[in-house]
Amino acid sequence: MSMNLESILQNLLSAPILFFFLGIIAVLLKSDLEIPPTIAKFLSIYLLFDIGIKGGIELYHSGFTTEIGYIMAACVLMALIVPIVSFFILKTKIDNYNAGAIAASYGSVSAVTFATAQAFLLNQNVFANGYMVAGMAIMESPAIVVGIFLIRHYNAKQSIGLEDSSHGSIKTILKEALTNGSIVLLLGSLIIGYLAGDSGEKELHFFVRDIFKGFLAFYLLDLGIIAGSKMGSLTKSGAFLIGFALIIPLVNATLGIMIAYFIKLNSGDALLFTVLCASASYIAVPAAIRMAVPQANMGLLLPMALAVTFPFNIILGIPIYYSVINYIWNNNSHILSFLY
Amino acid sequence: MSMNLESILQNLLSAPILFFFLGIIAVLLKSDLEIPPTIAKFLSIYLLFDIGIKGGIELYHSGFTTEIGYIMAACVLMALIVPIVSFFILKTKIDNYNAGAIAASYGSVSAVTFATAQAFLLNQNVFANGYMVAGMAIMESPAIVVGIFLIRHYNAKQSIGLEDSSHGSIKTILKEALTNGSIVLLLGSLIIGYLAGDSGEKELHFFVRDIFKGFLAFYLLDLGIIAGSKMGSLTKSGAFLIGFALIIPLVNATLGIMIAYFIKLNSGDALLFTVLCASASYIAVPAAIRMAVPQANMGLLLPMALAVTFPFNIILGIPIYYSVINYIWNNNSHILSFLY
Amino acid sequence: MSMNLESILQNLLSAPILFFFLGIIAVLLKSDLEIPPTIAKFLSIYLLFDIGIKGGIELYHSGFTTEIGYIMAACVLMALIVPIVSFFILKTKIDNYNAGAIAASYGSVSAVTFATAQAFLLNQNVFANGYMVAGMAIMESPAIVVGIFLIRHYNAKQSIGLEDSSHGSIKTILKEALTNGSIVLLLGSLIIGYLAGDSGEKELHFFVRDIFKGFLAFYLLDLGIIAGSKMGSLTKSGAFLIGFALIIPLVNATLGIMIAYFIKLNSGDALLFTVLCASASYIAVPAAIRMAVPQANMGLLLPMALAVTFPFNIILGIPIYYSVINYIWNNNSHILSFLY
Amino acid sequence: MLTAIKIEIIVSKAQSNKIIDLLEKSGIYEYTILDIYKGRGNKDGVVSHSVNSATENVYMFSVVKQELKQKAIELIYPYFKTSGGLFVISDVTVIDP
Amino acid sequence: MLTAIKIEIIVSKAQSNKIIDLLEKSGIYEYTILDIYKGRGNKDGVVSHSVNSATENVYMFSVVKQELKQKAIELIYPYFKTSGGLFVISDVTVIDP
Amino acid sequence: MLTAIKIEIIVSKAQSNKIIDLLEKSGIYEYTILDIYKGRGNKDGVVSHSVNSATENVYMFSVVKQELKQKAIELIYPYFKTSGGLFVISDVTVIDP
Ligand SMILES: Nc1ncnc2c1ncn2[C@@H]1O[C@H](COP(=O)(O)O)[C@@H](O)[C@H]1O
Ligand SMILES: Nc1ncnc2c1ncn2[C@@H]1O[C@H](COP(=O)(O)O)[C@@H](O)[C@H]1O
Ligand SMILES: Nc1ncnc2c1ncn2[C@@H]1O[C@H](COP(=O)(O)O)[C@@H](O)[C@H]1O
Ligand code: NA
Ligand code: NA
Ligand code: NA
Repeated sequence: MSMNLESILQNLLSAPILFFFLGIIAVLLKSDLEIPPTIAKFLSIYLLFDIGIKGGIELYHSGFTTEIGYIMAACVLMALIVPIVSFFILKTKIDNYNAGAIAASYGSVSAVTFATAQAFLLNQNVFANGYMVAGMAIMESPAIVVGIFLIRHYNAKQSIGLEDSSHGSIKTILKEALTNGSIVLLLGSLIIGYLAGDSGEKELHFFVRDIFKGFLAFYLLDLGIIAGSKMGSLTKSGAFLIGFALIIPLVNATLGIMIAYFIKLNSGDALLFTVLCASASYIAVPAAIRMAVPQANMGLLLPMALAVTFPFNIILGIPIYYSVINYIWNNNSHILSFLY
Repeated sequence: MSMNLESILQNLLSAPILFFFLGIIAVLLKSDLEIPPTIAKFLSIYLLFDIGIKGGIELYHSGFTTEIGYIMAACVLMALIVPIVSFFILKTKIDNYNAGAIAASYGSVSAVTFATAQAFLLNQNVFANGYMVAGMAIMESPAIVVGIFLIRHYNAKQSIGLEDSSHGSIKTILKEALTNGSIVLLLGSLIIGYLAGDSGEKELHFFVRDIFKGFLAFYLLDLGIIAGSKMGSLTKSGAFLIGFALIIPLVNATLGIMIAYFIKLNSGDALLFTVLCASASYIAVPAAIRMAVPQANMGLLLPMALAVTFPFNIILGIPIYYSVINYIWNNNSHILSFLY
Repeated sequence: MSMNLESILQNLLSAPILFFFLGIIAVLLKSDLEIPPTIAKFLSIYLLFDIGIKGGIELYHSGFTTEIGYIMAACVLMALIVPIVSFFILKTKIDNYNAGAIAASYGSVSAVTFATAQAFLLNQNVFANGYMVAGMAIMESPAIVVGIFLIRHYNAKQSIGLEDSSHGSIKTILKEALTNGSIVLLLGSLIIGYLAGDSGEKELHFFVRDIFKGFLAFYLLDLGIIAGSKMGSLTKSGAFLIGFALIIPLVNATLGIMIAYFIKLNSGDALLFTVLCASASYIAVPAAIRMAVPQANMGLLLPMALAVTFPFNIILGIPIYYSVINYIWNNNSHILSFLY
Repeated sequence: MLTAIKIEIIVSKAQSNKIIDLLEKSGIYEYTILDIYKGRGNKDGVVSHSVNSATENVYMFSVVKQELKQKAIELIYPYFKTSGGLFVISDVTVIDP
Repeated sequence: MLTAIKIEIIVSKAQSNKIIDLLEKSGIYEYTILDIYKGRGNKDGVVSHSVNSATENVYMFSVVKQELKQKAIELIYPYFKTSGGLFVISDVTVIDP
Repeated sequence: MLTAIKIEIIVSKAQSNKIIDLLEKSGIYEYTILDIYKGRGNKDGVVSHSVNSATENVYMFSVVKQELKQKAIELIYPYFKTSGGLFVISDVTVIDP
């Protein structure tokens, strides 16, 4: 696994990752460097547009294979398992509200982490299928519903008679989770990429391929600044939550790699799937949770997802996961043979 | 005219148009998808810049032909006829203020509709001349002045002795109409494209050509969201105004095609000219009218232009107009031979 | 020196410069044309990113030569001389606060002027080294510290016993000057470009090279509007300051050319160095001064830097400086032989 | 000239439509919403920054007739019992007739 | 410490320069303008959204000496008779000397 | 229902962190900051426009308990002696409990 170190280093030296570091350094220097919020929002819209269109065009070329069914099932499975497991781990130390909120965040996905993994594969010339993007869309919401459901269930148990002050019925929450702007844009772009096919490729490839890395670099610079400024408030989270934010990605990635191996994904798809499992949402899910469960403390959740798990995944996680996948896939993997 | 259906379908499946639909769908799903307003403004600035530069560069190559004089005259003509005719149709059912405001909007043009028609021609590999952009610039303002003049004229008739509370002298209004930001930018970019010529093409072609479709897609997504959210308030407008918003583009397009045939435009130029006639302004003109005629109700005008005429034109209008043009131009057009 | 006029004309007809004029014209026409502030900020961030990355990649290719040491020394030298000389000239007519503030601004640099000079060299197919970007980064801050130091020194002299109400210790000011967002971004991008090297070039060249001129044109349009709207308030500055704003760039450019010749820069590098000497900061330095020396009047400083020196440099300065450099460099320059 | 009440509210951007609904239920149809760049409240002591939609808030205000005040408070108050943010009123004089 | 008047105005962005002129005619040279994200008034019941410049409004305020109030009202009031928007005043205490 | 003080401050964006520090020193931890599009004060009579960071200002406000008012004024007032901008207070009623 000597490739491990080399690929970590190569990842570290890719321009977008370096801009993430620059963002953190700017905060440490107390610099006033700032990406205007509106631009940051544009970048996140661009990223979903980009991921969706590229996925749709690839789907147009590959067509629907039987593999897709397995992958989608795997995505749903992980979107349910991860928040449930997380919730029970978290509940041992923190209250139900925050346990559910954090569980929901880790059960969902981070689009930038996904895009960074795509950029990593691009640099390594490894192919991944377009339908992984559909998997990402599928994994975005279920965890929100699971998280809120768990909170209510355990609150009802504990405090019978006490009003539950979290907002909205499960149905409303489900509806809101599914019509979330980022899902609509991602799925919409995926379908549009598929429908537009070759002509879409011709029309948009400069926009979605050639300038992609530049916008990704900008976005990571912005996230570096945000992550850096959240690091200070990590102290509030305490050792348990910081540890959780560091270890749970590894646990979820391991699960992800096993499932990917079991359903025989190629190594590119396997990395993307693993990254979906290992990443945590720091925009869509917290926003939804904040509305439905005002008792959840964003001061705990956001620094974990943004200042620990996200940097870990893009800096070390991606090359490590890929090295492991590569090793197993190339060695006919006696390691995971028990899966059959 | 079997090409008709096919070209409609092809237009429907182009990525930018599909993003327009996505915007509408997002509103129907009550999704919170939103393009930040500042980004939307940037997109509209980019579009004018893009249209202007490309037009100027083409003008640099084609030089000034005698055709240009005819086209400019035709543009001025239509910019006067359309608002006058519209005003008298509208006046039968609604008050002068709103009749004048709506007439002004339909007498002017929509830059995105124009850009969508350009993208359509690009996909069909049909050439259009750069000076059509000058036509667009010319058609932007006169209708504002005509509309306000008609309002004042008929108000004075009706209510002699009563103060006319609309703001500003015709001279001020004319001045403001001509120095409107979008005209200055469009004409400026056109002239710059012309002056910069080949070196401008070299310097800017990635910016104005290669990434154009991506920004157009974004802009149409935004307009889809706006159109979708205005659809609800269409009820206020009533059947008459909705009917007007659907039928008047066809009427104006028919006039436009006849004139284009008469002055012997090539089919690409004919489409662009037709689209200028058939489209309605939903930014520059309403903004000017709102200042000069505060009595006009934006709640009537904007949904008509944005939620009826604009979608109609970009989805069905453009391919229909082009099929008709194509049919007539290719059949030596005995149909329009009476024009000679 | 017939090349002089031709190259001025060619510069005038380059699209970005023409957009600067369009901005001024828009203001003269009292048009409401406006680039949204957030977009303007994005453009200034993009520009630093772009300059930094390109410089870093070139540095990666050229490696560190002995020349670099000389250049950096020359940059530091000019960043100290220019504000000191300027201060004493200014002090003859205006108060210390404003003399120091203006001196600081002229001792520092303008990134857009630098980028415009790069675009000029690109159009002329003249090579310049990446490390000139490092020179720009180095010249940004020292003048701030020099300016503030001079203000305090001369205020203390004049008004012993009177409290000095300028804010912050020299140490704080130095710290703030060095961690200024634009320096962090510029230096950071330079280092990232260097570290990412060839792969960075591959990843980012569409973003930093192909669309560069488009964004530059937009930015100059914005600066044209700002410069235009500041021209009105030039009257407040009076003939002395306007004269200063016109003549000091020539003085500094002359000094710059002499030093460039002395340390044997190639003609491209010589132009960039000269432009660094001749340009004045209108964002970073005024922002820093406004915090540290609230007594300084932005109503004097900004119009000078933005509405006189900046237009002068990009329109006439760059081609003139380059013609002179070209003439001297090609004629083995008996003119400057006294330097040896 | 008319003495009126200015209601000022800070909520998450995502919730602003719910507050608009509640205002309408109280008979208030006029409002203005501004983007907040950055803020801090006492709920989680978190710095809400418009850069992350998850913590983005808006500042809304409505100038309303005094009669409408009571109803609005009754309907909107419960919302703020759990949700942080800000809800204040003050007196203003309307010049617009 | 000085009791002063805060004038608050909402107009279309395009009209803001006219209001600035009127303020200056009343002797008021200080003002602050903020962008409005979205709003609704009673004129056409239209939701004005900053996404379309045609309906974009701004929120202006000026803190002025009490003596300047009357003149400002006289000059600016007529504007609002036909044009929608908002025009209110209230009392504030200026700490800045 | 609680009578409270609204502190409104305009400073350069770059200085806003210093003001936050001063507020915290006065025991005030809640605040809201909005971007200013454009403004003009009496310092240099300059039109500050958000387009140039050098002149960009922000509008901050804090709703605070009356007890905190005096301390805040004492700490923040000196800042405004040299620096232009705006510093006003007024009365509001807090509905949020
Ligand atoms: N007392 C206050 N004064 C000014 N703004 C406040 C105050 N309390 C809350 N806010 C604003 O409301 C937002 C949400 O508050 P919270 O829900 O407590 O985090 C904060 O980010 C501030 O912008
Ligand atoms: N009573 C009010 N309270 C708050 N904002 C208002 C009020 N009336 C009008 N506005 C604002 O003024 C804008 C224009 O109002 P109108 O001209 O009536 O459409 C609206 O979009 C609101 O932002
Ligand atoms: N009396 C006032 N009313 C409203 N805004 C003010 C006032 N005085 C100052 N400002 C704001 O504070 C900013 C800075 O003022 P100054 O430092 O005097 O240039 C101005 O650009 C305005 O936005
Ligand atoms: Na996950
Ligand atoms: Na028309
Ligand atoms: Na300089």
